[in-house]
Amino acid sequence: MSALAAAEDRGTEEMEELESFRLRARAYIRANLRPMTMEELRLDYSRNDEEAELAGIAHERELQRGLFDAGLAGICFPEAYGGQGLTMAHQKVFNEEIVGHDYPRRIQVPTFSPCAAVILEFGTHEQKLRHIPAILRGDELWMQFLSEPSGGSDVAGALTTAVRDGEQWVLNGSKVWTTGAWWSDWGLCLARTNWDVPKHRGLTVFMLPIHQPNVEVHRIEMLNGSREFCQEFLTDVVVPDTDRVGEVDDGWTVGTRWMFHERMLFNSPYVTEPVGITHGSMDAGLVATVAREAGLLDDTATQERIGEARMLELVGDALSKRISESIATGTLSDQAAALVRLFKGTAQLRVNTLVFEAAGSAGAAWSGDGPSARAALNFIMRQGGAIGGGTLEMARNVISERVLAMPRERRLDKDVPFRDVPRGRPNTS
Amino acid sequence: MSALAAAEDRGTEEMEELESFRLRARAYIRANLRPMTMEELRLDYSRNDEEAELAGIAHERELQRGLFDAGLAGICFPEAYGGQGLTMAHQKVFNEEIVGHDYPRRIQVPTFSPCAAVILEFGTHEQKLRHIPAILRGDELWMQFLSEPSGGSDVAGALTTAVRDGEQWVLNGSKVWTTGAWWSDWGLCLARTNWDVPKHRGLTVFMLPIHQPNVEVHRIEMLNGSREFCQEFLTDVVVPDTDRVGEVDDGWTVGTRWMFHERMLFNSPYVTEPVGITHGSMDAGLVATVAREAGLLDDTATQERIGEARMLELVGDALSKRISESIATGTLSDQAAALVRLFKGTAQLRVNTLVFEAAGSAGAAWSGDGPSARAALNFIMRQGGAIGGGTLEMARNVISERVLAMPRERRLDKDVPFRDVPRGRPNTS
Amino acid sequence: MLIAPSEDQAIFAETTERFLVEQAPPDTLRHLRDDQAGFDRDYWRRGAELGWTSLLVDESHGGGTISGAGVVDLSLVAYEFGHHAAPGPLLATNVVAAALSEAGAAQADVLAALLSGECVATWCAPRFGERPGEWRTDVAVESDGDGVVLRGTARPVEYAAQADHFLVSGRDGDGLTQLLVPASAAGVSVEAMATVDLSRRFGAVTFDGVSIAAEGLVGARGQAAPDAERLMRYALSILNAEAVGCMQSAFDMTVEWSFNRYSFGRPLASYQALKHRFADMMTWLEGGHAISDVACAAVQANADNADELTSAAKAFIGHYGAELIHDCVQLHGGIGVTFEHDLHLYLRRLTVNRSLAGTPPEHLRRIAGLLDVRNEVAA
Amino acid sequence: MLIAPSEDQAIFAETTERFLVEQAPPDTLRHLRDDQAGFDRDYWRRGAELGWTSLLVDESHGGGTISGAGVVDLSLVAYEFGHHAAPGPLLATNVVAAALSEAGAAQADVLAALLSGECVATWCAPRFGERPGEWRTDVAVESDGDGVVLRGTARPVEYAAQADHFLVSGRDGDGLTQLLVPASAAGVSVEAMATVDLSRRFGAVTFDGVSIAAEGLVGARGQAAPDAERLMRYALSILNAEAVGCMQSAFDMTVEWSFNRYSFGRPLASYQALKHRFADMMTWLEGGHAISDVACAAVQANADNADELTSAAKAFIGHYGAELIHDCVQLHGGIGVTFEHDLHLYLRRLTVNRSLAGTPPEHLRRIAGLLDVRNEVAA
Repeated sequence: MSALAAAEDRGTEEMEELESFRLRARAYIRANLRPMTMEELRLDYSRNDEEAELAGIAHERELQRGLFDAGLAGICFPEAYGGQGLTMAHQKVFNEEIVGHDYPRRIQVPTFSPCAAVILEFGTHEQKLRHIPAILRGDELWMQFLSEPSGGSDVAGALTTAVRDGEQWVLNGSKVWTTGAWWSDWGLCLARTNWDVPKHRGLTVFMLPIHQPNVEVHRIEMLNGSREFCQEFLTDVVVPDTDRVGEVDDGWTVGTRWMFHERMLFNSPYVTEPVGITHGSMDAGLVATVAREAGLLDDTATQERIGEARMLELVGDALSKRISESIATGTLSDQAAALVRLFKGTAQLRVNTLVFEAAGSAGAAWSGDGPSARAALNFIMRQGGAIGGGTLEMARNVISERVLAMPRERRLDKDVPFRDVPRGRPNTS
Repeated sequence: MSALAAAEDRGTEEMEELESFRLRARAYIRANLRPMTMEELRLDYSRNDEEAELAGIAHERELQRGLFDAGLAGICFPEAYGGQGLTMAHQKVFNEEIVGHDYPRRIQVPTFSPCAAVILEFGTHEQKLRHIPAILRGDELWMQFLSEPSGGSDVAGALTTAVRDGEQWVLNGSKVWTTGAWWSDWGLCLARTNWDVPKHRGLTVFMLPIHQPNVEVHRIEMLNGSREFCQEFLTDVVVPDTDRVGEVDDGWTVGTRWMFHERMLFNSPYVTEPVGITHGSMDAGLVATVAREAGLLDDTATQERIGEARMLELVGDALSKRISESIATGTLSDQAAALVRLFKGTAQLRVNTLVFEAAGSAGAAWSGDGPSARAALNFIMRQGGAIGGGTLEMARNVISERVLAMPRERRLDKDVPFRDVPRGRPNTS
Repeated sequence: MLIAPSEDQAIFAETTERFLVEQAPPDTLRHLRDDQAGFDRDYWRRGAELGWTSLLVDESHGGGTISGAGVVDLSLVAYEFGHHAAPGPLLATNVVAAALSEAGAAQADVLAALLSGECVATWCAPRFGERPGEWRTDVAVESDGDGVVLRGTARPVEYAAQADHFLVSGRDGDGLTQLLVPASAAGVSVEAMATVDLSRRFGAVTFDGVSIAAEGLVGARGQAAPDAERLMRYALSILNAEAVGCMQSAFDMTVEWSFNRYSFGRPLASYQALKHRFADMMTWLEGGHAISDVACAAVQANADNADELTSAAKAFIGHYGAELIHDCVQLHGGIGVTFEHDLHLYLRRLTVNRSLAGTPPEHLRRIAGLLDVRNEVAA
Repeated sequence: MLIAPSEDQAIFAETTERFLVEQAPPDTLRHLRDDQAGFDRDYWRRGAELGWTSLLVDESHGGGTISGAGVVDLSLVAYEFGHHAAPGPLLATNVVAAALSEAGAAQADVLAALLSGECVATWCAPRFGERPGEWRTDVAVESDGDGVVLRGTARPVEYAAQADHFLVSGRDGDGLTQLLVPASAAGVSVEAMATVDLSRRFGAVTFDGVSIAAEGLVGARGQAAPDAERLMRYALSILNAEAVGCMQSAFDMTVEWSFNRYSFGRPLASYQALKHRFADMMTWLEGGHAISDVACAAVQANADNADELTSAAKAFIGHYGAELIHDCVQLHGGIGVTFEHDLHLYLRRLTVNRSLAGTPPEHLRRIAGLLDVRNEVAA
């Protein structure tokens, strides 16, 4: 049931007016959530302070519980499952009022969307009753068990296998690129249940608790030292059939909507997102900071670098706004979001390079923990933002094929049983 | 017959020693060919001075005749056809001695190679007797009738059609991108003789005089004002079967070698090429010249632009040398020449852009005919060098598929009669 | 261009587009290369009737907008100008008309003639100085009795040889002074300059001791730096919107071409290497639209970040616009670099816009300068 | 690397490569992150036995080359160092050994210990000045009785905390003076600096009134600018060849990956958009090889254009090398940005080389400066 439908269900006459909702939200926020700047709100995973991260998570669970108790959690979720049954407009009001205050940042995505959104759309009544209120109370944090080491951009090519055994399923395989699986509670998992049909027709979605002996969570170290991502190894994980989401072998119907909710990201009606917050800010200002340290601020080449970084940031923001509006007004399909993805991903690369160039010789070696250190680490990690969240190559495919309607790439994984799809170089020895 | 084979035919005992050849060449050159700087030798087609160009051509014919009479023309062509029957080593000596002197620049390529080279390789004895001495005397200037308006990078997709009529053929169609067809004598023409077989199996090569009523030569104006290229319209052009080169429908056997000779370009044993001359020089020095005019020479950003242009030029030269040596020693196949093509084509684009950036506001409007004018015209014509002589896209295909052995692109023009190959968007109206 | 123009704006833009399609098709543009003026006076008068000249002029002075946001409305016309590489002194006339209107309908007769399209004026603009708010010009204004005298040369000046009046922003002591100088004034001479655009004309205007009476002043002496700032914003808004129009035309032509042109039995649009370049181009195109619109809106609102946004737009569109059209040329192959093709009409227009009123590198430095000023203010 | 090394050169390079494959495999390199020195002294002694330290030293001083062209031979070792991201003070030791040898075996005992690998030295190098031939340094040399006293800090200094001796190029009036300073001298202190390379170590070396007797001088006082020029050429030759080795490793790994990795039922190598990027990468790689070799040959020959070529090589390899390896990371996807993968070993090495001894932008300006000087000479 969509957020809109939920609201209509209830009938508009009983729905809380926007202005009264605004005042109620404002009062709660001012009384309970401490003021925080955008800078403070930005998550920095490169610190690797495990204790601080766990404390942060515990704190966010409390904040979420407070919102739940105050009738401000799950604004667009149905009342039947603990939500407020209000509209996207109410969520927008909340997004305006929350600006400049602490809020449960980490558990918006992927817990509320896509995970809760998918459960709301495809779960049984029992499943929803069990999980949605728990999610809205901050009791359950969810992760997407979607990408696989073998899969790259091809999420529907999942090799993690679920085999039916009476009223339960046994899962084996590996998932990767889950943020903070080590402190999360549940995973929404795409698995292959049929190898004898074409790729998209043999998938099924399951829910499973992460903290169990048969799930081993391994934290991955990235090039900048961050350990935000995890890989999970599933060995004979038993999942009751009642924890299946959607029909058997029909997981791609779920998956398609799952992908949709993922594309919506922070524009989702299920997600709280302070107005004006930027994700993965380009840090264009770092060019000047670093150049000042290097004593290069006066040269015109550095000034061009400072200006270029700021230009890319401004154009990125303008483009983001334009494409959101175009999608909202139906001028462009939601696939056009790939334009923003591509622009910002490319711009981020360039900004990281400009920062590094501005650092001069400090790029080779530096003292202390300041901007120069960030310049160098961001440079070697430069491609991270062009890979995570869908590669720029996939964005280019989407733009050319879905937005410009150019002929699709030839795929050798269509119309053949998945087990016959080539998955690696044939042995030539 | 290859140059080497020609030399061996003759027997090494009678062959002129390299040193005596050098002295003979030097004596003739100093006595007969006036000193010219590299700069003077560079051809500038943007002037569009028709009279001067015709005078230049007439002068080159005379120079070539002088060389012929002195026994210095066609160094690697067999003596039987008016050449000297010497070796590539002799040609290299000549290339060293000619440095700093006038020589017949325009008629090296495509007259001696690929045209004469192809005739030498595939022509009948009679054809060779008729044309090679005439070419070596400077009496016949040849052009390649190869590319077609519809063809782009796909030269084997020729639509120009030759239909047999007894002992002659009737040609209809259009060829394009011939340099100076308006002052040339003969065309080597690839035509389709069979539409009912796959693309490469229905082609035949012909020789035809350009100055005849049924060939209309149209000069094309380029964006920088140059009119060096022509398009030809062939209407019922009659060619006797005796002017066919190679077998009927076997034109691609000829074509493959033709392409090889084209790739060899100035490295061909049939071509005189002063050592150290640069073709389509990158004009890296123009960045500084233009910046000086614009008063921007002192800023570090401009200095980076000057340095970048010079760097690209130096790397281009080093790469060119490395790849030539690698091909010569067999470390790389001759297809690796595409690396130089791609590098220089890309570098040239970049240099033209750097020059234009250095020109500052003079890029919008300028006075006089100086470097700023060149900066602006080179900028709007920037892609010329990335298209002419084979697009950079084709170079990238060659490098990935032929040098790195990556899978070839799927082609829809294989194994089907050429008439059934899709040649344009189906009518959807 | 705007994603959601009002109905009036849409009609306005469409009317202009229809007029340009009819009056300035590609073949006409190619012929304008040999036309000394580059545009026809009657064509210009008819454009003025469509509303091309009134948008920055106050209603009380005979002007008027479509939506109340004149800069935005004008950007719609400019976009169509770029979209069709149209001839005519759109920038020159509008900037001068704005200056006269904002000075309280100074020289009301000239303003009226500009509005009707009877008369053409152009701006001898200053160049950006070292730091934001600073200006350079090679024309000096000195006192001369009750009036002033002008000395120096301005270049490049758009439609210099075609203009009936020059709005001069000249150095006057430490400040700038704005004056309106008739082209017929004694001591004024114009030397033509060359350009790559087929229809636009430029010249160097020399003021060899030109005497101008006090009535020729547009605003107070030495106080015109803020005017220059404002006029420059208008000029940049027009240049940017035009350039985005050029990008759109080139992109559309090339997408169409990629579907129609077959190579090795397949349309170009089926080659992934080219598809990915189209994807890049589309981000640049949409980025160009986005930043141009945002900047025009900021200029209209006289927002604090109007300079930063116009400079970002100018630098982005100048650089990526040229890259986009060049790549369109590349994808067309040989035909794309010939005079008989239409693609270069947009390349020429964009190339000139790119270098006018500050090149992309200059605007990048300006952005850095503006950030610097902001940090100093904050510190 | 050379297209056609001599047989001896080929054997020499191969011996080094075999040694590195065995002694410094990727897992060992990852562990070196936690090793304070970054390399093992015994490993280094064994490398010295293979000839790593003798190539720039005259035979009469105990050195020796493979081919007679020591710089070229050393570039073969450096290439293998980059190819395997190998640890050890290759640059530091060779540059100091060259300086001592060229000064007529000054400090013969130290030179002998460098040659045998018993001892490690490093160069406190000056930085490029405004114009070619000018140098900057923050270490000052002043007279002090018969000897001199040093004051100031040099940074970044490679293997500063591991070195037994520092070769210091210090400012001495209008010129430079070269000295050899024992790490144990009173007043010398080293502060460790951070870097992205896993095995290399850097530090800031402070000379707080360090007194050095006249015997510590390497060459005449105030006359060391040409020495600095020469040593810098050696340093750049090593950095460039190493970086090309990194490019080659990353490229080879990624080509291999593109054949093995399947997406949507096809190998990555079958996607044209990726194929075209491999083509671009291969031109950069071959361009890197070509310019590095040409520059090393010019340094060896002490050619007029040696500075221009080394700078072109440094700028090209620094910029395009980083672009190449970054694109290799991109083509690997997520696994390419993880510590457990090997690709970043080469990225780290190249990134540091890129920024040492002049960043690409600095070298571009140096090329412009050299052109300027040449034009002045010509004029």
